[in-house]
Amino acid sequence: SSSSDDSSGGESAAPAASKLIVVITPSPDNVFFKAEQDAAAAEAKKLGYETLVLSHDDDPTKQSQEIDTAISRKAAAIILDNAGADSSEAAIQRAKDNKIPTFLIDREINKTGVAVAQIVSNNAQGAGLGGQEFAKLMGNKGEYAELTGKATDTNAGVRSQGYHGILDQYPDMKMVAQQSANWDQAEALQKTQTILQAHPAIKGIIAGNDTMALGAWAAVQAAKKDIVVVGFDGSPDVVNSITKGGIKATVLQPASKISQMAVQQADEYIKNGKASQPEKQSIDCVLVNADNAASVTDFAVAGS
Amino acid sequence: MAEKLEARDVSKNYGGVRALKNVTFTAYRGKVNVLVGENGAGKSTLMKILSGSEQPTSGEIRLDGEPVRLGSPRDAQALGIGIIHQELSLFPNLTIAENMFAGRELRRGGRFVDERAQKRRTREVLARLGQEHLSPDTLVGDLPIGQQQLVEIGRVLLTDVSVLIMDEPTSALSHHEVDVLFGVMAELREQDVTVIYISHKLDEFRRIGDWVTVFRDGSLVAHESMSRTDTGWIVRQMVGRDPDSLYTHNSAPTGDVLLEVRGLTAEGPVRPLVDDVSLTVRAGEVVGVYGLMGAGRTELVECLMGVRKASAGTVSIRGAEEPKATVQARLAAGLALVPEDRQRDGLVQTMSVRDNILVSTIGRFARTGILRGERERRTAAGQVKELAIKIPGLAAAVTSLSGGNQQKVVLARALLTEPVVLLLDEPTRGIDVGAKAQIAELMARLAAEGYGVLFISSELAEVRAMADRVLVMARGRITAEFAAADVTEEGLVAASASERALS
Amino acid sequence: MIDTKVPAPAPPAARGGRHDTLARAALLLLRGRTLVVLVVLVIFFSAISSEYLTQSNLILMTKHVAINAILAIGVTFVILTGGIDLSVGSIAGLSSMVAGGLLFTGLHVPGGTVFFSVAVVVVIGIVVGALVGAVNGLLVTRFKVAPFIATLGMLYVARGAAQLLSNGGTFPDLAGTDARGNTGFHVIGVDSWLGIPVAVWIMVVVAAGAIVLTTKTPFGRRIFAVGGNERAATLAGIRVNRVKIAVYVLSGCCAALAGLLLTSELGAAYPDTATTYELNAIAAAVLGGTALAGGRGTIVGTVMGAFVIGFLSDGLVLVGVSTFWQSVVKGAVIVLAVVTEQAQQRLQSGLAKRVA
Amino acid sequence: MIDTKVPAPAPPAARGGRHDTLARAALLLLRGRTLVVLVVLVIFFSAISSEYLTQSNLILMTKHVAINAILAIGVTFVILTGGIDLSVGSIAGLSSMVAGGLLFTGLHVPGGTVFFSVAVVVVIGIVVGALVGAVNGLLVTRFKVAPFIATLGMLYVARGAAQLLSNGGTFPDLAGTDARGNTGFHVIGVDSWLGIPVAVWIMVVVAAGAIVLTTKTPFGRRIFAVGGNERAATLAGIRVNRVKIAVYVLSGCCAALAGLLLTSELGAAYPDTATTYELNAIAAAVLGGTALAGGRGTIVGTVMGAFVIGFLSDGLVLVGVSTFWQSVVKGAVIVLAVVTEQAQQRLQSGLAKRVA
Ligand SMILES: Nc1ncnc2c1ncn2[C@@H]1O[C@H](COP(=O)(O)OP(=O)(O)OP(=O)(O)O)[C@@H](O)[C@H]1O
Ligand SMILES: Nc1ncnc2c1ncn2[C@@H]1O[C@H](COP(=O)(O)OP(=O)(O)OP(=O)(O)O)[C@@H](O)[C@H]1O
Ligand SMILES: [Mg+2]
Ligand SMILES: [Mg+2]
Repeated sequence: SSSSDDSSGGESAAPAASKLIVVITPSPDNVFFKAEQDAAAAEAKKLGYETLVLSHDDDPTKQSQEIDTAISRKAAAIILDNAGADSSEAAIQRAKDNKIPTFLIDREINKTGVAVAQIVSNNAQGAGLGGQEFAKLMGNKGEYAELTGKATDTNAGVRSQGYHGILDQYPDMKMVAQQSANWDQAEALQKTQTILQAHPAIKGIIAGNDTMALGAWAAVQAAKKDIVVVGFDGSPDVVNSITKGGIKATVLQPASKISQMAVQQADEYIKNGKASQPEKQSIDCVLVNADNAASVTDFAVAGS
Repeated sequence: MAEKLEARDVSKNYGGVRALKNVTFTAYRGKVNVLVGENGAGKSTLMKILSGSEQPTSGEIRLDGEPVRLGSPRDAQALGIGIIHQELSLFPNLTIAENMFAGRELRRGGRFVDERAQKRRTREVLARLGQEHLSPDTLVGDLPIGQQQLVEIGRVLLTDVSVLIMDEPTSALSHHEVDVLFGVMAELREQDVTVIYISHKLDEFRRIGDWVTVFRDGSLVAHESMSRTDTGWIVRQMVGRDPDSLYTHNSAPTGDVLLEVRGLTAEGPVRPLVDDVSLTVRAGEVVGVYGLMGAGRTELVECLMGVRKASAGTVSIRGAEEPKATVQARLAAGLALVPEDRQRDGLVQTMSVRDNILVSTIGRFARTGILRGERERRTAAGQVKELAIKIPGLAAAVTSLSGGNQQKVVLARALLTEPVVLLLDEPTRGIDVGAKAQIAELMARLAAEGYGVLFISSELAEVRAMADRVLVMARGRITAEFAAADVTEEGLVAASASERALS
Repeated sequence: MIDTKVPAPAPPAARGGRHDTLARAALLLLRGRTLVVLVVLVIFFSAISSEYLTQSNLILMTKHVAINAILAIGVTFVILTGGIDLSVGSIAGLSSMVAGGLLFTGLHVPGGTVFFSVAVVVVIGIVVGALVGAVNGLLVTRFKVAPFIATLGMLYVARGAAQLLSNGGTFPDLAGTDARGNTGFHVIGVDSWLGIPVAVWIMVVVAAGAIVLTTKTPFGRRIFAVGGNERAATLAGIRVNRVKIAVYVLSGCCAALAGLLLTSELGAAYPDTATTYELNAIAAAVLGGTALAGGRGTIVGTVMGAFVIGFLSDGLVLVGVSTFWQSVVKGAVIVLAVVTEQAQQRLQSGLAKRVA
Repeated sequence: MIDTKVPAPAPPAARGGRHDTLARAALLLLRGRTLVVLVVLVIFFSAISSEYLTQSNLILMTKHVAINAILAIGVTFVILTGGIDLSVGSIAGLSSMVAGGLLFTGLHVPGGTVFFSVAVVVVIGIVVGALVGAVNGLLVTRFKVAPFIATLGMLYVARGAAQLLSNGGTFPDLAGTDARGNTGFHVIGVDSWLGIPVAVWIMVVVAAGAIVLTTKTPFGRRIFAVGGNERAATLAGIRVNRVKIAVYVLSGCCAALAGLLLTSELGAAYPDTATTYELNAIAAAVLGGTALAGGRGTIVGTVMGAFVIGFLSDGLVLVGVSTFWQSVVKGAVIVLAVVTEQAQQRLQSGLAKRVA
């Protein structure tokens, strides 16, 4: 794309004095982000960098303050899983103004030319896969419910749209309830239980991420019902559940791979002063179901 | 004679309680109008109505002959009616100067508080009340209750009032301060200010009052020029019987030493609050502790009770030393304290009369851990009857009682702990003559039953009448000791101003 | 914060009257305070959705209420003494993670890994809650830290500890194995007895115990005395510090129990369990008439408050209200319920006057 | 909750003494209370990281402090009257969204869309905060709802309203255009003046105003009077309800201002702005010596408290402490700071005695 030019442009970045890479992600109490952090930190160490690993807890303000910290520590690069597509821009721009390149992972922002790279799993494509599998598992018909993520999170919207891009094509599939469970397991459990009260004929539940899928599955089990549950992320717990025949499918995002790519590209940028790849890089997601669950470890499908 | 402020046919109901029944009361211009009556007679209620903080259920108020509406304290203030409330209404977190001008600050440049002027005028008022040594910057919460009362008085003196209501302003004042206050009242009378004055201290108000009005049970029973009355008449109107046996004097033979205090000392910010105090109380003995405000008597009993830390000294009860000095240990050893400030230290305002009476001894009413309601009720009812506490019911909120009855509730609680020595800090403060007599009788009875009683009082007449032996305290030390027979007013006054400890 | 908003209860009727049976009945109804709000909610939602007033939904909603009710009962003890406990959500999270860790990975000791039976794990979980509560109590009494601050600090510390236990991870499977002798954790959160979820039974037992404790024991009286006037309580010979430590311990135990129920129901322990639940618990207590200044309140009221909040949240989900509106409506109902209660109390004391 | 923990300051020294210059100096130092904690923090972190005590980092940290300090100043007004305001985070979010919406999408009126200049938008944002504060105040005074509950309800309502304004979305670009005449929003949150961020200047102005208001004006005295003894304040003719409404309005204004600064700094408005910031604001006030029972506290103390919290958080981030440990350390420091203060105060009154 055109945008990679102005970020790599004339500024012949003097070999950065600092060997510090700052990794900022949402809270690692979600395994997905933990995997992301760990992979990035490991890769950076391998390439000879110091690391500072921070978490913004999905608060753009905290993220902005952490980017300030990266600036004041004169970081060589920032690897960022951002806290909001629109509310992160200013902070990333500030880093850029201070000659610190930012490499986005997992979530995009709505503007190009600010970050050096935006390496994201293709949520729309992944949600399409998830939707397709869900429809298949439901036999293309019946009532279902959707648990969406935190309404203020872009990925919640993208995934929901991806699901509906597929599911709305089936006239016999009817969404009878849609609730946000804010990515939270306990909230997903209680809301699913209530939804099942209101709509006892539900045959499937599709969730915006794996923690909510786990919560929904606990509710389904407690209700002793035969309901298809599909999640998104490919977290070990859900993969494990799939191998046991619990949750039926999830969509794996190659978290570790994305982190590694970002660090490698940062390394090249630091050394050469320009981006080696186009800014927008989209990594396809992989569907995980009973067929391939056994070969999934730590957010990667063996052999893919 | 000009009628200044009138209440016409005023009634006031609190829920089911009829605090005032069709009262018509008149205060005359430029006179000191004294109001007396038993606890709960409705005096404070009428004053609250006249100062706008309560609304009458029916009736009308007239000022200078014109009907007025007193919807709030602000309305009353705007009409020149000021009041000193019975229960102190100060701000413990503010300084004396800030308290004096709270709500009507002096301004500089229209917008800012003129602190300098406030402090200057505060000093003037304090001097007028004989408290020139007090700094206007002292936090009111750090003052003893007597000086707080003076601040409260000073606050009203600062306003331009034509009617000044004083609801028991002297209850915490020493003799000397009362004299100063009376001087101030005389000045006000000169300036044509109408004073309404409530007090339970018969000998005191007779000196200053022009008119006396007697309340009983929510009704006005008598209204007379002071010169045409005598103490006997007033007491007869109040309690409906003859006043001859007001104070029962103890006549029990004394027995073993029950309480022995040696060298008790408690440190204070400037000098020791309690300074090397030694004393004994024997079975069957009523010991009075007299002194001026700030003499450290409250601190003494607080140390005895274990509420305050003593830095030196021993306390023995029934011959056994009690070294732990916690409230529990002292209670168990046989001491019980009825505190001076019942609102702050005595009552649990959120609880009922019954629960307040039983709170110290609640553990006794449980069998296998569960309380037995019937026994609780019976015990509480027994105490209410024994001390003749006037209550609407055992489950009534304790805050709905009149001051004197609240005091009896705290006393009832202390008695239930079956003390050996009862410590009473100003037990008659704010209590009507009838109740005072009862408390005197009670102290005598307890002594006769073999208890020891140590009571604090600032009223000369009272110590003289009720104590077998009087200790005088000044500056934290015991400065004199008198047997009942030897007590003279001059002796007490001289000792309470003394610098020297009794050796 | 001083809260003197809750007016003193009107003095009980002293003398009986004649033609006021009606007033008397109305009075009884109004004494039920929060109950009225609850009834209005139920009527409202069942008018909108036929599923609301079904037996199975009532049971389910009651089960959801159970967690918050147990938390709120614990918090009520603390509030009655004039304190506050902001750390209950974090304590629930911590004990959840302790129990989850013991069930899933066991306890590493020199020479191997020990697994405890479910009963022991539950006891350990509750003891953890009690210990954290004891620390709160010590901070408040011995170190004289304001309860708000002490428990706010603990909110962060306990949550951080919960996260550190698993380094942020989830203990995904708490079913246990026969070989380890630690199966059966699902009993408390998932199973039913006589058609009623075990969690509801537990709530009933906790509430009954708390009612007896507050109204029928000397300890209960002392709680009220400490909350009503601490100085007077001290002078009356009550060991104020002990009472305070005890209420924080009770609150910690209740929080831990709630955390365990939640964990059992989920079948997994994650460190964010019960985040921000403290606000709902305090709201339930205050809705139920507990004064934040201390000294006034009832366990029955608190449980009613928890029912109002729970039945409202579930009702909004059931009828499909959007998340944003849920937030608005929940806030408005909490305030309205209290406003209504004020009006009721005024009406009530008016009636009491007539009856008296 | 009644908080009688903060001991009354020792009576002022009456007479001067001789050999106690040292004690006097120590006393002065201790009067600075929270300052000591702050100094310890700074020494500690600068020993670990050479970046900590650089001019640029200090400026940066102070800018981060500004937001919380402004929120905390507002909350301090409320706490001084004996109330509490849990809704400040939500108010910040709401005014952020209102301002964001006005800048990004404008106001739809019949016949088109109106855009306001940045100054007008900022004023509207603050007015929104004032209005929400007024509602809090009315609930507390006219409807006699306990402040904790009234503002807890508002926490939910205002947050829900903020989300509804954009249906959960973010207003992404607040730069404005020349054509619309609404450029320049970045000035308050991004720009600097004389090398100091504008946000810090704003904090200084707000703090100075608040100090004058609390210590030099009749209104300030009345705030303390109401918090010290509400009944006495009423009897003294103070219009207690007016004072209370005013402090909630002030708190709402401060919250709105903080929200606007945040939004300007981010260059985007999102409905979750400032979620849970209320806890930090209250913690700052209490760390700074404000008593939750009301009547005692200073603005300077509150600002110091905000510095402690901010310098601590930023320090932990700077030296790279893991998220989970950050939580633990933050909680522990909040509690420790208060415990230390207790110890200081005891020491202080001991010294005061010697000096006197
Ligand atoms: N707020 C209230 N609620 C209910 N009853 C009240 C209330 N205030 C006063 N009463 C009742 O009104 C009656 C009159 O009380 P009041 O305080 O006027 O007596 P008083 O003459 O001032 O007594 P004291 O000499 O003890 O001060 C008492 O029976 C008291 O119990
Ligand atoms: N006029 C005063 N000047 C200086 N200090 C005072 C004065 N009055 C009281 N104090 C302080 O208060 C202490 C004790 O006061 P307190 O009023 O409790 O004593 P008391 O003997 O119990 O008097 P009361 O008659 O009020 O019960 C004094 O030792 C002193 O420190
Ligand atoms: Mg009276
Ligand atoms: Mg005294």
